[in-house]
This record gives sequence, C-alpha cells and structure tokens, in this order.
Amino acid sequence: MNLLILKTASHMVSGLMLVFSVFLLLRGHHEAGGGFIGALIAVIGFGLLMIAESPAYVRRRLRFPPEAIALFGLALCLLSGLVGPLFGYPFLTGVWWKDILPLGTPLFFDIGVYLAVIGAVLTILLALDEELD
Amino acid sequence: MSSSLTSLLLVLPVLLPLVSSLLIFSCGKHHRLANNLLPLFALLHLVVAVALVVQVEQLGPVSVNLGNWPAPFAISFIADRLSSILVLTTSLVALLVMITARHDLADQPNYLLHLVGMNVLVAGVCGAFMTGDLFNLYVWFEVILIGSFVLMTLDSDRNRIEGATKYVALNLVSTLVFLLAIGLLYGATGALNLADLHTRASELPVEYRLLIASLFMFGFAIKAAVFPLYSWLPASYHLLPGATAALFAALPTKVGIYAMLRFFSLVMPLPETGLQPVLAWLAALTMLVGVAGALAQPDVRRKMSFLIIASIGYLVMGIAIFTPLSITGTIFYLVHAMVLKALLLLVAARMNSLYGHDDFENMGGLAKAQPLLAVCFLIAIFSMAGFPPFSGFWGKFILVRAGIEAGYGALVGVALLVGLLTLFALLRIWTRAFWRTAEGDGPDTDIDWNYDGPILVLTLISLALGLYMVPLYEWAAGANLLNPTDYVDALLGASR
Amino acid sequence: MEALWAIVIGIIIAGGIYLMLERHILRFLFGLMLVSNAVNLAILTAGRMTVGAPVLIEAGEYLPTPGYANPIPQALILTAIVIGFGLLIFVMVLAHRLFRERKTTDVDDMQDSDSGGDECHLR
Amino acid sequence: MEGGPVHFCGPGHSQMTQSANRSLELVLLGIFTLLPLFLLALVLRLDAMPGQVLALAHIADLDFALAFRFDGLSLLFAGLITFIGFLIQLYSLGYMAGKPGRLLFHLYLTLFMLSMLGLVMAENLVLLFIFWELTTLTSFLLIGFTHEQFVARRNAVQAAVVTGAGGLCLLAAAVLLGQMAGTYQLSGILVQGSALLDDPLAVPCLLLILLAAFTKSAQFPFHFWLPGAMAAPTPVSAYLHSATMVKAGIYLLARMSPVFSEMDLWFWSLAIAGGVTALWTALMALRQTDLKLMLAYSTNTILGALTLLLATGHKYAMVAAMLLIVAHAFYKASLFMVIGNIDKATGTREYGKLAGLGTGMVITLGCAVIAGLSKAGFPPTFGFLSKEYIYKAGFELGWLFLLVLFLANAIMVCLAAVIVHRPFLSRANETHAKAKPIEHIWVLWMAPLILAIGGILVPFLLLGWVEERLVTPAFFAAAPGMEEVHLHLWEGFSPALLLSLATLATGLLMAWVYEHVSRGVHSSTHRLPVASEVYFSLMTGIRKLSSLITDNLQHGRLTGYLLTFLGALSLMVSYAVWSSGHLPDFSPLANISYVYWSLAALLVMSVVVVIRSNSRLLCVCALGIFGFITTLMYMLYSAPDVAKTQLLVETLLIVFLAIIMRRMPPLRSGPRHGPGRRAVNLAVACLLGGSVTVALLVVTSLPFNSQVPDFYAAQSYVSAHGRNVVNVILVDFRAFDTLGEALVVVVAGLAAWALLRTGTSGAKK
Repeated sequence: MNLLILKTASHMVSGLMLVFSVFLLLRGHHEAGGGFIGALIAVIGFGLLMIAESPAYVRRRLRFPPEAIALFGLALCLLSGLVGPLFGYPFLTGVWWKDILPLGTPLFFDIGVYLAVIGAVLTILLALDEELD
Repeated sequence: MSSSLTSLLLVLPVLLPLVSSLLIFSCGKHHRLANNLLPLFALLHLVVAVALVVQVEQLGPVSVNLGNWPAPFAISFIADRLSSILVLTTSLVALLVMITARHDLADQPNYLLHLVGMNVLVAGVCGAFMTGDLFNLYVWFEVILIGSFVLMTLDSDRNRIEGATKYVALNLVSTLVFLLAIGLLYGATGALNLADLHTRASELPVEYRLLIASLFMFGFAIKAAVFPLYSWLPASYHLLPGATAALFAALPTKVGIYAMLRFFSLVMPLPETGLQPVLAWLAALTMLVGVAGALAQPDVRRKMSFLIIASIGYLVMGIAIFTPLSITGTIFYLVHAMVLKALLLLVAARMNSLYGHDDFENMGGLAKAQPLLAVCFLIAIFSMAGFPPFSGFWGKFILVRAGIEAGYGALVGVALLVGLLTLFALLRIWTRAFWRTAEGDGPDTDIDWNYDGPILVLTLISLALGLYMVPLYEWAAGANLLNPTDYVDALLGASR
Repeated sequence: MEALWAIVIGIIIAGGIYLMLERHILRFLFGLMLVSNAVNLAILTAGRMTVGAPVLIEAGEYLPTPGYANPIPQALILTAIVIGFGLLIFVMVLAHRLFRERKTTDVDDMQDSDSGGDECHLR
Repeated sequence: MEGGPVHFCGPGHSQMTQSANRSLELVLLGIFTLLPLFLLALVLRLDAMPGQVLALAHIADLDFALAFRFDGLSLLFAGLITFIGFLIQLYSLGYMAGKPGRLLFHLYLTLFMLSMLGLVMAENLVLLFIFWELTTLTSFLLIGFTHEQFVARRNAVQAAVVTGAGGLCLLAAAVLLGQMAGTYQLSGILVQGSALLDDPLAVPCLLLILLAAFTKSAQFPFHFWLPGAMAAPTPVSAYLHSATMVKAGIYLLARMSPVFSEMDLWFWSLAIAGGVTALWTALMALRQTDLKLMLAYSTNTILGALTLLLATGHKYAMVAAMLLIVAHAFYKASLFMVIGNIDKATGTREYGKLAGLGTGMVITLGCAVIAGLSKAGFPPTFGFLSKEYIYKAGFELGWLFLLVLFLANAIMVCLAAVIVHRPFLSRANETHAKAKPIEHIWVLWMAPLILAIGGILVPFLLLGWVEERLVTPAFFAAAPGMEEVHLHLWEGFSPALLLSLATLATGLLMAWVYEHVSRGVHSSTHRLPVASEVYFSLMTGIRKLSSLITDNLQHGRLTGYLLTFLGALSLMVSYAVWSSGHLPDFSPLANISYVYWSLAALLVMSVVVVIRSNSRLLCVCALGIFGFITTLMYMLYSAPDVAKTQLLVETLLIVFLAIIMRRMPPLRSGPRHGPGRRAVNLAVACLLGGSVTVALLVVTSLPFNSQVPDFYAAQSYVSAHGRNVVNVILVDFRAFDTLGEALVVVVAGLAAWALLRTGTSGAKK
C-alpha cells in the first residue's frame, strides 16, 4: 500500500521534475538556469524513479541507452559549434534566426550540454545501482 | 588559403579526434568499422597538422577567436612554431600508436573504449598545445586527465587499479593547485587570455610573483613528472597495455613541459619569478632519480618509465637555463623525446607480445629472431643516451652548449653523466634480451607489421632528425619564445 | 569582506589537506571534496565579491544594473564545479572498485604494483 | 676464398634465393674490401696542406660545419686507417669465412673505418665528437660480435661505458674550447694556439680533454677496457684495438698539443699517466698466459709511451711519437693476425698449450719473426727507427724518462721473443699435432705478411718518402714552429744506439728466464686491485645505490607520496609568502556583519566535524551542511547560477558518497598514522592553508581591471541575445570551455561505467 503511494508519488514528482528541468534549460539564457542545472534536475527525477521502480524500468523509459544520450548531446554541442564555420565564421560562433523564432546555435549548444550531462550521470547512476544490487 | 579555412584548421586538431571518438563509440559491436575509422581520422589529423605547420611557416603565428568575439574576450586558439610542431609530432605519434593499438588492444573487453580514450587524450593534448587562454588550458588539462583515467582503468586488474589510484590521487592535486593558481592570477590581473596576461602580469608587484608562479610551477611540475613530484608515473605506467603505454609515454608529461615553457616565457618570464635556481636544481634531481630508477629496475617497461622521468629532467634543464639557445634545445629535445618515448614503449610492447612478460632477464635471442626490431631498438638506445648521429645527440648538444655558455657547468655535468647511465641501463636490456641466446626455442621470428611498422617509422623519424637536423633546428630556433611579440600580436591581432 | 573568506578558505584548505593525508580512503575523499569546494570559493573571492547584484539584464534593458557582480569567476566556477563533479564521481567509483579488489580502505597498503627497486637482481 | 652459409639477416632465406644471395654476398664483400683501398689512393693523392679545408655544409648559429681538414696529422692517420683497413678486410675474408653474420662483420668494420677517417679529418670540434662517438658505437658492435658469449657482451658494454664516458668529457671540452676560442673550427682554434690559455676555462677544458683521450687510448687507470675488448674477433683487435681506434686519444692529444703544450698541467698529467700506463701494463703483459692478451697489454704500453712522448713537446719526442704510431700499427696488426692464425689453426691462444707450430705454418712464422723483430726494435725495422728517436728524446729529457722508456722497451723485446719463440719454435706437442692447416687460405698470411715486410722495407727503401710525406707534415701539425728533424736510419754509434742494444740484450735475457719473470710479476702483483674489478664493483655500486634511492623514493605508500607533493608545495609557497614580506591586513574584518560571521563559523565547524568524527553518517551530514552553506554563499554573493548548480551537485555527490560508503568499513577501521606523522601532516596542511589565505588577501588588495567582464556585460544582450550574462559566457563567449567540460563529464561517465561493468564481470568469474 505504502509502496504504491510512493510509486505513484515518485512518478508524479519525477514527471514534474523533468518538465521543470526542460523549463530551466530553456530559460537559462535569460534567467538563472541552463543546461547543466536542468540536466541535474532531470537526473534527480530519474533517480527518484529508479529508487521507486528499478534501474531496468528507467532504462526502458529512457528508450536509448544513457551512454548514447550522452554522446548525442556531445555531438549536438559539436554540431552547433560547426554551424558558424558553414557561414565562414570561426568555430562556435553563435548563429541566430531571430526573424522566425528566438532560436540560435547557443541554445542548441545548451541542449547538447543538457543531454550530455543527463546521459553521463545516468550512466553512472544506473550502473552503480545495478552493480550494487 | 582563405582565413575562414585557416580558422577552422586551428580547431580541427581538437575536433577530429573528438568526432573520431564519437563515431567509434557509435560503432557498437562493429569493430571492423571502428578499425577502419581510427586510422582514417588519425591520418586526417596528420594532414591537418601538416597543413597547420605550412600555414605557420608562411604566415607566422596564426590565431582564431572562437565565437567570433574579439580578443582578448573570446577564447582564442593559436598556432605558433612551438604549438604547430608539437601538434604535428602528437598526431604522428598518435597515428602510429593507434596502428599498433588496433592489434595490441584487440582482445581487451572494452576495446572500443580504449580507442575512444586515446582519441580524447589526443584531443586534450592538441587543445592544450593550441589554446591561447589560461582557463581553457585548464579545461584541456582536465580532458587529458579524464582521458588518461579511462585508459588507465579500462579492463584493469587489481594491480592496475592500485596504480590508477595513485595516478588519479596525485594528478588531482595538480589539478586543484593549477585551478587555484588560475583563480589567484585572474584575481590579480583580471585577464585570462595569454597575451593579455603577458602585459598585465608584468605589472604585478614583483614580491607576489614568486607566490603565484610557484603554484603554477607546482601544477605543471606534477603533470611533467619533475622531482619530487613524479611518483605517480612509475607507480602506474608500467601496468598499462603496451600501445596505451606508448601514448602515455609520448604525450601527457610533455604537455606539462609545454605549459611550463609557455607560461614561463610568455606570462611570467622565469628570471623575474625567482624560480630559476629552483628549477635548475629540480632538473638535476629529476634526471638523477629518473636514471637511478631505470638502473634499479629488472623489468623492461619499468626501466622505460623511469627513463621518461630522466628525459623530463633534460627538458626542465633547458627551461631553467632560459637562454634562446637553451629554449631552442628544449623544443628540439621535446620533439625528439616524444618520438623516442613512443618508440621505446612500442618496442617494449612488442617484446611483451613476444614473451608475454616484461622481465628481460628471462628473455633472449631477439637479435637473431627479430633483426629489424633489434636494429630499431639499438638506434633508440643510442639516441636516448644522446649518441651521435641520432636525434638525442642534437638535443643534448644544444642543451649542453647552452648550459655551459650560461655558466651551468654542474648541471651540464649531471646531464652528461645521466646520458651515460641511461646507456648503461638500456644496454642491460639489449645484452640480456637481444644479444644473449634464447633458452629453448627462442621467440617468434615473424615480423608483425602491426608493431614493427610503427616502430620502423618512428626509428626512421628519429634517424632523420639526427642525420639532418637543420629543418627542426631552424624551426625551433625561430620559435622565438623569449621574445613573444609575434605571438602576442597574433593573439590580440584580431581586435586591432 | 574578502578578508574573512580568505581566512575561512585557508582553514577549509588546511582541513581538506589534512584529511587527504589520512590513510582511510573515505577520509581522502572527504578531503578532496573540501579542497575542491575551497578552490571554487577562492576563485569567487579572488574575482572580488559583490553582494546582491547578480548579472542579469532586466527585460527592456540592454545592460545590467551598474555595480553588478563580476560574471567571469562565476562562469569559471561553474565549469570547475562540473568538471570537479565528473572527476569526483569517477574517483568515488574508483575507490569503490579499489575496495572491492583489495578489501582494505588503507591507501598505504598497495605497494605490489609500485616500482621500487627492491627486487633488483644485481649482476 | 672460403664461402659459407649466409646469416646476414638471420634465418628466413629460402633455398631458391640462395645462389642469388651468394653472388650478392660476393659483390658486397668485394666492395667492403676494395673501399679502403680506394680511399687510400685518394689519401695518397692529397698533399698535406695546413689550411686546406673541405667545407660541405655549415649551420651558422650553432657554428657546426660538415668540414674536413687535410693537414699532416690527419693524413698520417688517414693513411694508416685506410691501408691497414684494407689489409684487415682482406684478412677477415679468410678469418670470418663460414662464420655467421659475416657480411655484417665487414659492414661494421667499414662503418668503423669511415668513422675513424671522419674523426681524424674533422675540421669542426662537434664533427670530431660525432665521429669519436661513432667509433665507440661501432666498436661496441664489433666487440660484442660474438654475443652468444657472456664475456663478449659484458666487455662490449664495458668498453662502451668507459669510452662513452670519455666521449661525454670530449663533448663538454669541445663546448668549452669553442667558447674560449669563439669558434668550433679547428683551424680557428689552432691559430690562436697558446693564447687561449689565458682563459680561466683552460684548466677545466684541458682536464676534460685529458679524460677523453685517456679513456679512449686506454691510459691508466682506464686501461682495462682494452684487454677486455679482446673478446672481439681477432681482425677487430688488430684493427681497432691496436692500430686505429685506441690511437684516437693520441690523435686528440697531438691535435691539441699546439694549444696546451705550454701548460705545466699538460706536461705532468701526460707524463705521469703515460709513464704509469707504460710500466704497469708492461708488467701486466708479462703476467698473461693468453697470447692475445699479451699483445693487448703491450698495446697499452705503447699507448702509454706515446702519451709520455707527447707530454714533453720536445722535437725528438714528437718525431718519435709519429714514428712509433706508424711502426706500432704495422707490427702490432701483423702480430694480432698471426695470433689469429694460431687461434684458427689450433683453437687456443694459451701460451702454455702451444708449441712447435712453425713447421705447419711457415709463412705465419715468417710474419711473426719479422713483425717480432720490428716490435723488438732490431735494425733496420720501423720499430728500430722509432726507438732510436725515442731514446734521443729520452737523453734530452732526463734519466727518469729514459728509465721508464728503457724498461718498457725491454719488456717489449721480451714479449716479442716469447710470442715468436714459444708457439712456433719450441718442441712440438699434441696441440701441434691437432693443428688444422690454414695457410692454403692465402688472405690469412697475405695481410700480415704485407704489414710485416712493410715494417722492414719502408724505412729501408722509402725513408725519404716517409719523412717528407708522413712524419714531417704530421710533426708540424702537432708542433708548429718547431725546428725540423731529419730522419736517418743509421747515424753512427750514438748513445741511443747503444741503449737500443742494451734494451735488446735485457729483453732477450728476460725472455730466457721468461717463466720466472712471469711468475715473479704475477706473485708480486696479483694482490693489487685489478682495474676491471674496480670498474665492475663501481657499476654494481651505482646500481645498488640506485636501488636504494628508488626504494626509498618509490616506496608505494600513497599518503607518503601525497605528503611529499604537498610538503614540497607548502615549503615553496610559505617561502614565497615569507619572502614577499607581506603582513596580512585584517582590519576589514571589523565591519563585517554577523550573518557572514555565522556562515563562516558554520563552515569551519562542519570542517572540524568532518576531521574529528569517526562516524561516517556524521561526516556525510557535515559535508552536506558544508555544501549547503557554500550554496548560500554563492546566493549571497550574486551568483544564482552557481548556487543552484552547487546545490544540485552537492546533493548528487552526497548521494553517491552515501552509496559508496555503505559498502565500506567504518572510519575507525584500518591503521592510522602515528602522532609524529600526524603532526607533520597538520603542519603541512596549516602552512598551505595559511599561504592560500595570505595569497587571497594579497590578490584582493590589488586594484582590479574589469575590462573583460564589462565587455561581456555590454555585449551579452546586444550581440549575444541573452539576459543572463553568466549563461551567455558559458554557451557563447567561452563556449569552448563548456564543450570541454561536457566532454569531461561524458568521459568520466564512460570511465565509471566501464569500471563498474568490468567489476561485475570480474566478480562473476
């Protein structure tokens, strides 16, 4: 009974935390926040879920292995840096599409950091939990 | 070549290994794909490095301000003669080591991660060589560190975990001190860009320079394995897999030397910090403990690990003497040491692959069974000991000459003695493993190009540097570290 | 203001270093955590301290309110914290593995792998 | 010519290519043999010209030139090197026939010859050094040629270390000399001559040159490597270790003589070293039972005599030295080859086992007799000629010199007689019966015969040519500005001649009672320390010392290493603080609000708890509080992003720590440091903490340049479209840092993952 409450609560809280983490990520450019902070919030969310359910459950929910997420995040960082050279600017030059949406490569860079950190920390967290049990 | 291409060229030595490691990791179980990607990217890296050297040759120091912000506000990457030649040597050594690694590490359970780690290490090393920003240098140091942590702990047994613990613990001390030093220097000058620091640090009150410079020297000295801050190296290097050990021998310690060279010529000129005599003493002691360790060891790779320390002593000696000639000698010796250390450790890897152990007292018959390896190793021995006409001689000669002319007679005496003892230490391996007849069947007589190819190429490079030293000498002499106007102009140039 | 924190940081570093020199690996870890925190604080202190003026640009403005805190140390600390986080987690896992291999927490009790010269065969 | 299986590159040759390999081998052997002859022809065509230099390349900055000089001294040596080199190659064709690695042997010999030629013709000091070390290197390979034998391996290393040590001295000397003279070109240095001696560096420079020359030319107490080098095949001994390489030191002394000969130090050190070497090694030669070792020690003696002669700078002495160099090269190489033939025929060189070989090896006997006559100094041989001038010099120099030279020469006579008589002319025994016929291999007797006969014919027929082309130019190169000496084989009954005859008589008398002399020398000297033993114990000592140092420094205790590291740092920074003379200014502390004081107090208290507590839980709580308070600090000091990050990072770290810690034994377990060590730790910690405090106080007291942060603040929104400047720095201004940071975290994740994964599989095993 208690377990059920805990599980339900964890699911809700972790879901909220994920939403909050994305919020922190996106507003980071203007207010306190950003990719790294957002990622850690998300990790804590997944951590809750892991404690409530199991590492295997989290792995299933993630769909991709956490290592892959980490590497994808890193690749995204690199790619967003390489947009500048496409237009003849140095590496990591911010390129903006202000006219359509407030979108720029620094945002993608931050998303990259976000994914990289989520992936990396979850890799350790899941492996550690699986290893200890 | 257009300037936008040049600016990309400056970051490619860092980006290519990163991309390579991402792709290799994505290969998953497809080892063959990874095996093809690895040399391809390493070769590309080499091409980029050559292009970079050509650019520097034609234009002098070239720099790029990342993010297109003006200097000194952006992080800048810069290639001068010193950086570009080191990047070239790094990529050459990395390519050859990786060719061996494909074979040498193939049976490791986490094979792909080894390759990833190597690429991360190379990226970090190139980043450290080329960055024009002090804090960014710290970041690359950390990348090197974490890359080496991976390589050190992957598929490790109990002994390697122990060695890795020492390696990690002691290197973290260096990291923390380096970070503290950056914080203090930033607080004192408000600058992080190296060229900016060059101007602002000279305005610092003299009495505080020693304090900040000591912290930096400490951080770099641990990285470079200078006496008494070297214990992590012999505690761990000899346990590494063969190819990885070659990469370690060639790269990370030399980054420490590079950082010293750059910092104490550009940011805080060594004579103005009061650390010159300290460094001279440390150089002598480093050489002595290095060669003493090499003499004491009955094991191929332990001997060679200590010899890394001894050669670091030579490099520190060149920095400590701090004349244009000695700096030229240091740069020459640096390139030589990177090539030679990779060569020696690859020979050790080959010996290990032939016998399955490192104890040269229980080897024999290599001169007959492996004549090619024998010739290469013999050249490496005499080059390492500083015998002409091999590359080690020129480095040593220039340093000796600089030392005598600057009045460091005793230091030169130590350097010469250490050369002789190095010869003695290495000839023990030679007489036991190569000259003595094997007991029983003796080792395999086949040539394994996975090992012998890179060994041969490195030997030829060392030989070429010895027989025709003019290009590298003139390149090193033109690096002009003691008068860094060109460097500073290039680094700040974009803002003018 | 900086004077107080300079003293406190000195004390933390002293404490951390003392712990790092202990033989129990957990104490070493504690020390490492303290020292890396102290170094971050030192960067903040060295970059000068400002109370209550975060460098945020208000909506509609183009510049932060004058008297803003120096943002660079903050950025450096953030990078350093994250790097330190990665390294510390790695070190913890390493410590865990070390304990599992050796069944001891004494960091001085691992001399098998080292390169002392005692096993040297003379002549 | 005898052929045999080829082992150039070890096994691996197939049967198919055997004949092709054989003809290739013959071609190569031909080249190796004829090359010295060709070079000899070149050398003979050259006229000695003091200033003649062939410069091929020059690096101005380093003053390094690929340049060669052709003065008398160079040409004298070059002639010897190529002439004897040719004969040795010829001899080796027979001697090494059928032995493994034959081509390699000829190759090494050729490389050695080229190095030696370079050495004596180098115009640049550095070039001279390069060739000097190359002779060491090739000699190492040649001594160790029969490396299946322990002795060959050991002695090759010994020779390399001893002569290598000398080489290092030469390098230092070359640099010193270059600095004194302002040039590395020999011509530039020799022109300045003794004017260089005013420089205070002259004495160290001379000492280094002497060390180099004495080690290379095997002077006491470095003489031992030369007999050791006899482990090499005999052609090597004949060539390197009698005729050429060991003369490199003599060459160096002769070369430097114009500069240094006026120094007292030069005279005394050469005279003493040469005299002691000559006498001591002559006695040692008498002790030997191996014929080759007898010759080796007698070579030592001649080298000593040469050094002694060069000491004086007297004109007769210089001429005698030049003559002796040539004479010795002729007869000694010939005698070595004779011994080589004996060895080849009988398989032994033991004096006691050999007898009566004269009947089977007539031509070898002839060589031995003629060369022996020259060695003994019978007229009209080359040996006689040189001895005449030695004694002439001796009469000018004083009775002590004369005595030393007389004794050394007498022993040479004795040895010559013994070496010729016992193996060849004594009554036959069973060794003789078993001796293989070898004289059908013509090169084996041809080479020594040419040398032996040359030792008679040249002074007899070509004395004028020798004087004009060889001795006088060399004499002037070594002793410029001295009065010329004319050579005469017969000058009437001079005191020198009488002394020569007395020498012969004494030597023959000694040979008559050789067994007694040998035994007497042995019993009186065998208790004295043997130089090679001293060398071995020195090297063992160095290795033991190294072991001791390494054991103590690389002790394997992590906290010991950490203490070394941090102790070094604490000494350095506290010295820096002390020397800066900065007194911390604590006055600002008065105005700080209690809020900060209480935060500070909490921080310090939590640190104290972590240090003092033995409870893991309490420690983790304290660390948590510590992290939380630092978060508050960042919040207070306008760093909201850092504060949030710090909070999350600390939380996660504490969680990780708690997970790890659960598996580990409590803090109380395990050994701890003793009180003394803890006091040291505490001292180091306090010194470091205090230094950091002072450093921070110093740094924050300096004026601050806010150019860079101002730029960031100004551009953050306008150009980078972000209101949070810190975040803009992270993702735009300094995005490369962040990229590196993300890389570190990802790689750390992979590393930890791999560590854990390997651990699991390891545990399953």
